[in-house]
Amino acid sequence: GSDPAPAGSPAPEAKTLTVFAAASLTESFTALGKQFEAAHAGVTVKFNFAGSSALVQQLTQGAKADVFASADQANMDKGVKGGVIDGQPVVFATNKLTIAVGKGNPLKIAGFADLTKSGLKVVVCAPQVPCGAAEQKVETATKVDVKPVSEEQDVKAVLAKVQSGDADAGLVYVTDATAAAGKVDKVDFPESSGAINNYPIAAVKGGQADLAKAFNDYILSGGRPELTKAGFGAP
Amino acid sequence: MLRAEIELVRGTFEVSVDFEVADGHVLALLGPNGSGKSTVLSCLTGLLDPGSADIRLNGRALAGLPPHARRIGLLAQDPLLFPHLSVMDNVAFSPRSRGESRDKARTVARHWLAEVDALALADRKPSQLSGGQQQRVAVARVLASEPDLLLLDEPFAALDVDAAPAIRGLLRRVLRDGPTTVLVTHDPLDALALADHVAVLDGGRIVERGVTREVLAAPRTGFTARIAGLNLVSGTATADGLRTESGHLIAGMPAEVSAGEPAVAVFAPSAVAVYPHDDDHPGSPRNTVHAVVAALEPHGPVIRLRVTGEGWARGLTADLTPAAVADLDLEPGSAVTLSIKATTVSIHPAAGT
Amino acid sequence: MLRAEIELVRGTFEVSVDFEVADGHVLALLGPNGSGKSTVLSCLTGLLDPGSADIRLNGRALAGLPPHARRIGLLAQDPLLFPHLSVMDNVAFSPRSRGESRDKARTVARHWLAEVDALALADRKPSQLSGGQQQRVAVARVLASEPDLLLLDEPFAALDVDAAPAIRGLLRRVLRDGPTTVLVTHDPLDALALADHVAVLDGGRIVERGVTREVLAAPRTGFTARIAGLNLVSGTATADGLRTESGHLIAGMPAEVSAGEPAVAVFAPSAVAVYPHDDDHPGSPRNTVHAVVAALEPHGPVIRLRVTGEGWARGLTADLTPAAVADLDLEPGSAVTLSIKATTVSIHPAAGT
Amino acid sequence: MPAGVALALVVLPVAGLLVRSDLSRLPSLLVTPSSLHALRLSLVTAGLSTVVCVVLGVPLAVVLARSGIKGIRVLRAIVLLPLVLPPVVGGLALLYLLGRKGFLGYVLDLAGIQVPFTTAAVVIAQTFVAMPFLVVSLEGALRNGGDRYERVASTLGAKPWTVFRRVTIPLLLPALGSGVVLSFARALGEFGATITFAGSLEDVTRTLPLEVYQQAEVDVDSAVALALLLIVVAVVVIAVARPKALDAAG
Amino acid sequence: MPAGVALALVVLPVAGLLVRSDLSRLPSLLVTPSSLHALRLSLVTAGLSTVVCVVLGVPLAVVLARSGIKGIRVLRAIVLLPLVLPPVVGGLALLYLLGRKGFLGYVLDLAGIQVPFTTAAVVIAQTFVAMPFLVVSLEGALRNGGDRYERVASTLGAKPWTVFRRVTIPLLLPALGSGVVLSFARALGEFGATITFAGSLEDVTRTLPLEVYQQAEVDVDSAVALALLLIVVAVVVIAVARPKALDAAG
Ligand SMILES: Nc1ncnc2c1ncn2[C@@H]1O[C@H](COP(=O)(O)OP(=O)(O)OP(=O)(O)O)[C@@H](O)[C@H]1O
Ligand SMILES: Nc1ncnc2c1ncn2[C@@H]1O[C@H](COP(=O)(O)OP(=O)(O)OP(=O)(O)O)[C@@H](O)[C@H]1O
Ligand SMILES: [Mg+2]
Ligand SMILES: [Mg+2]
Repeated sequence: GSDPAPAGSPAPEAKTLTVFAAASLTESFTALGKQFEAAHAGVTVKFNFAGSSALVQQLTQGAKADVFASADQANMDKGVKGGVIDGQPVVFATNKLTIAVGKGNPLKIAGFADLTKSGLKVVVCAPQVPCGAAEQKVETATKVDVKPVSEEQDVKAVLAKVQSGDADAGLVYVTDATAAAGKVDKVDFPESSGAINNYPIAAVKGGQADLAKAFNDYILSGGRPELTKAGFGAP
Repeated sequence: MLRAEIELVRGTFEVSVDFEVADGHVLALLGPNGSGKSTVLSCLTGLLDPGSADIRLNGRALAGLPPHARRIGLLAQDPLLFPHLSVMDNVAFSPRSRGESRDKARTVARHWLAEVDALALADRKPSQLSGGQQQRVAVARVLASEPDLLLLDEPFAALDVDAAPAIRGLLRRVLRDGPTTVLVTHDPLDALALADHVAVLDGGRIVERGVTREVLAAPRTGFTARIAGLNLVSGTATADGLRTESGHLIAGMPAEVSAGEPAVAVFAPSAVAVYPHDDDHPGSPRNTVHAVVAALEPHGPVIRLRVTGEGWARGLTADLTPAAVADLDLEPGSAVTLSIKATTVSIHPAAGT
Repeated sequence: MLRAEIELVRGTFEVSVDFEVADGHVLALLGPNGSGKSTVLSCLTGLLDPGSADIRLNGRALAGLPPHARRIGLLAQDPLLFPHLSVMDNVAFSPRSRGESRDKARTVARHWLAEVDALALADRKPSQLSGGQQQRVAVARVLASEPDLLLLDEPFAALDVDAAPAIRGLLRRVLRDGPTTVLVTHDPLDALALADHVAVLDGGRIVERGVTREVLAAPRTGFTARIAGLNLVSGTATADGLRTESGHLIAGMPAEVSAGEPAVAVFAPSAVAVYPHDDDHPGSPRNTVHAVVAALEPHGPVIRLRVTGEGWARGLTADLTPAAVADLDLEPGSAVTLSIKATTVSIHPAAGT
Repeated sequence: MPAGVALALVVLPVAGLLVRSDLSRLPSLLVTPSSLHALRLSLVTAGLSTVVCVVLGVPLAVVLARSGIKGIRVLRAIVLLPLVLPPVVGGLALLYLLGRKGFLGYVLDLAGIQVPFTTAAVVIAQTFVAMPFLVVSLEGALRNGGDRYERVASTLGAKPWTVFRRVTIPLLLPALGSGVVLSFARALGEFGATITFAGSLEDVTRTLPLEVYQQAEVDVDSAVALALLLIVVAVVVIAVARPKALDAAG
Repeated sequence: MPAGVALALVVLPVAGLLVRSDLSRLPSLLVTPSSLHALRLSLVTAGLSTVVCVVLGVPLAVVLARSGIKGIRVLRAIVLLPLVLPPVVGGLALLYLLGRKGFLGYVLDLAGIQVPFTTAAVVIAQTFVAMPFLVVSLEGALRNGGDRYERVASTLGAKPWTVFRRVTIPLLLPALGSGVVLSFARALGEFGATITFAGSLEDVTRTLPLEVYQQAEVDVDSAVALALLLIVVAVVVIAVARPKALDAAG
């Protein structure tokens, strides 16, 4: 990849780059931030991880930031509409659903259609949150009517219930199942490609545009291995 | 000088009083349980908000002022020592509140604690004191507040035979050139010892008032006579005594009363001698009457006999020494003859009230 | 019958008493403020846990039992009526706790409220009562609990002249065939009226005990004499009186004492007559002595004079009627002559303590 | 003065919320079936868990305040744990205990009882987080009041249970009022433990706060409006319930 | 018995948590710079906001309990609002008020002061949610205790401020102890309002609960372990701080 900051240039003044990033990016972005710092002497990267909607809310209320990475297009659009985004957001990663099941897949769930088995306790995300919306999309497409015992607020809650054994299966993102590998198993299903979730990134208005661009470029180019490790797909 | 006019309704109870106390003088407020004594004191301090009141202390109008600005000290029926402060700090509280230094306040506190003989208790918490000790500390605390007006609500109730006279003596010394004072008491003789004037409350109203000795010697209502512990028989005045409603004649000393007027015969229980019923009485006493002992109550160092009987004997009281009671073998139901010397009976005009 | 042996340390204060009260009898516990009277009662009820105690009531060992299982009623110095219950429900509390029906409990409560003349207050909350009214309700409440052992801690302190004798009469009636009782009082004459036996506490120990009349008539320590309000002059017994330490002779009635023994002369303040200093005394009284009035204290219906003077006059007390005080124009500093008839002076052997 | 600042700190943000939110949309939000369901469920569960809090918490507070046992301090600290536990972790703890694989849940599962994902789970989660509020406020009041009246009652022959019922509790009413308000409010606003332990299913476990969070994902303004509904409900309940408790104590 | 059930309700889940969590990882988690930062920040901010709660809340409680004003009921209900407000909504309310576009924030912004996303914002958010706890527990105690001693003090010439300082406060200590514990615990565990109003920036606004949340994104178990750290901290603070307050009141 191309490194915009010319190596070997005299040590620039100390700068802090503030990145508002979706909570699901915590692990990969923390690592990428370290790499970015290493490549750019004098730059410190600070993250504010929270739900994408909360981050947009903070930005529209005047929070100071340089970069915003959202876990879905809808919240990024809100940011654009709210006039806090500088330039055009770019999708840097994608995510798709998978079925999280107990270790060893004791109930032998093989695909999405198995989720309608009677007596099976399935948890999904609420339709209002991206993973829930994606699950609805899959349901519509496959005409499989899943009757969940709970519609969770976020993926972590779904995962927690599968992990504790109280749910037999849960619909989560690949990245989440990857992070919890060793505690849950995942059952990928082909229909998930019909509901791909995009992660857009953009610079924030009023932030340090140069530094933000440098970071965004770094994510788009040098960020791939780290993102792939976390389970993200390429845009 | 204190001038107070107070009107107040408290539930079904109404208070309506006005009185004055001259500078440096002591007014005793007497009256039965529930007559409104504590209520009047609360109004003076500002702890109760009377419906309408005009209270002036040395010319200052107090009615609107908050309690702390009135410079009125109250020793209430319940000592209410601050439970979180030591005895010393309780007494030093008021000097400290006035802005004295810690040392000065403690000096003042030590002085008053010594006066009430409680200096040895200075480091205790109130919960470690006996009832009487608490009361003594409360006295010291209120005196240390150096009020312009001192209100004392039964200060002697919990004190023992040594402490009560000591505190009484202390108060007399303090009050001699001290603050104007209102003293609530159930004991007419506290009033006699400490107060120049008395006001007798009943049902929220002052039913009698005047110079202490005059009021106690010449009560004008049955109620006041009972408060003062005196016997009182009503009837019509004659030249040398009183004709009772039952037609009997009581010999006595008429005082400012003319024959034919409605009047009362007043005599002290201590003036009533008691003999076994079967004795005859050749002696000097003019008035003798048969009666039956109804009750014997200790009353200070004497036993007070209450009797029932025909005519004016009903309800009379007689004070006897315990020894006399023992000698005569008196108990409820004993038949007795009472004898009262005429010189001890005074005849007063009946009060209008 | 109550048998109690109690040992307890409370801070720096130590209690160590043992006593018994025969079935249905009344023991009066006298003693100055802070002598441990309330502490002893608390131990009996089980509210205080004594270091070591053996308490038996009618044979039942109480020491380990919780308060509610002891069937001991306590009327404490502070009425402590339940603030959330009406007067009626306060008095009905104990019958209800024993399992009586609501109606039955109310009937009992009404009975006792009527006895203390507080039936009219039945619907009030305690905060709407005066101090004396609260005390009366507290009396009704403890009597309604029908205890096997009744403990009364100064039940008359807050009562007015009408209420106090009424409650005293009530108690006497109740106690006649009622529960075994321990009565704490500051008034030796309460003891005389209500108790068969007295025990005098001082500093946590019983310093004197016995049949009420005997103890009060013949106190064996200066302290007890003061409690009983009697004058006490110590010296050596002679055939017909006592030679004081200052060499004076006091005529009196020797009682169980032989000449030459250390002894005390005991006489009541009421036996001391007071004359203006310049009068001579041709009358019958054997003992006269010059003195100066130190203090005047009301004491029940009389004024108690304390005098200073030479020799045995120092510290004597005399009870006078207010009228006599007024007549003689006595005030602190007045020079007087005291006269005491020999028949009123008894000579006792000095107590060993 | 500080009282005024304190008041401002509470009032101003709420006022800001009111100003910013579109009150005209409140009625339309209110009548959606999902908010009505959530509202009903919230009131029922918060009410139930408050009752459970009182039934279990009052005796616990009395034990903590009155018993002279040595270990009482440790006990008290333990009781306060749910206060500091992040609610989500509290929910996890409940899941680990009562979930199918939890050590109590396993036994219950054998008996055919499954707690998670039921309305009962909501009540348990709310009780877990709300009870310490009740206990702590009562314990403070019990210590403040002392036990003088209880001692008098015992000398009048009242057995401990009678003393508790007829003296301790009535005298505790003002504090019980505060405690009930606190725990009801906490239960009503409970989110983290509920969603973790009970999940979020309309009409079964999705209480008003869960609905608010759900809405917030789509549209913050309507979530705020819903939160205002929550506030209104709480204020009404408090205004109706609380003065009675206070008045009773005179 | 109910006291035992109540205790079990609290103790068992926490015990379950302990059993399930990997305690051996606690030390390694503890020493990561981010948890240490979060721990320090949490202690500082929770401490500060508790102080602010006391300074502002005690006078407010006294006003609520003692003043005879007519509107006092409404006032009390208002003070309780943050109790029922879902914390995230509370955070939003603060953002609407003190954010750059908020009506107070705008003024502050002109003066060069920006509150959101600073440590001060954390303290404000915590104070906002924690103060009602202090106020309510104090008010109950104040009502329980009555004002007899305060009245005596005023007749002894003590001005209202002296009465407050030397009588009201000392007598209130046991209840103040509970109140402080409650509000400190609430502040320490505060998450929703903080993340909304103050964001989650390491060493500036990322308190321990936010760190727990962050960790949960990576690994639930380590998040639980961190939460246990939070518990330990709280218990230590409570055990150290509380008995002193109690003892002082004798
Ligand atoms: N809050 C109240 N509501 C209604 N009545 C009350 C209230 N407080 C007191 N009272 C009544 O007012 C009357 C006067 O009470 P107060 O305390 O002044 O009497 P007191 O003369 O001091 O009596 P005591 O000698 O017993 O102390 C009493 O009859 C009492 O019952
Ligand atoms: N908690 C305590 N700690 C230390 N000393 C105490 C404690 N409580 C009481 N005392 C002391 O014990 C002694 C006995 O107190 P008690 O209340 O029994 O006296 P009392 O005889 O009833 O006096 P009174 O006539 O004044 O009511 C007193 O000297 C008191 O100061
Ligand atoms: Mg009174
Ligand atoms: Mg006593």
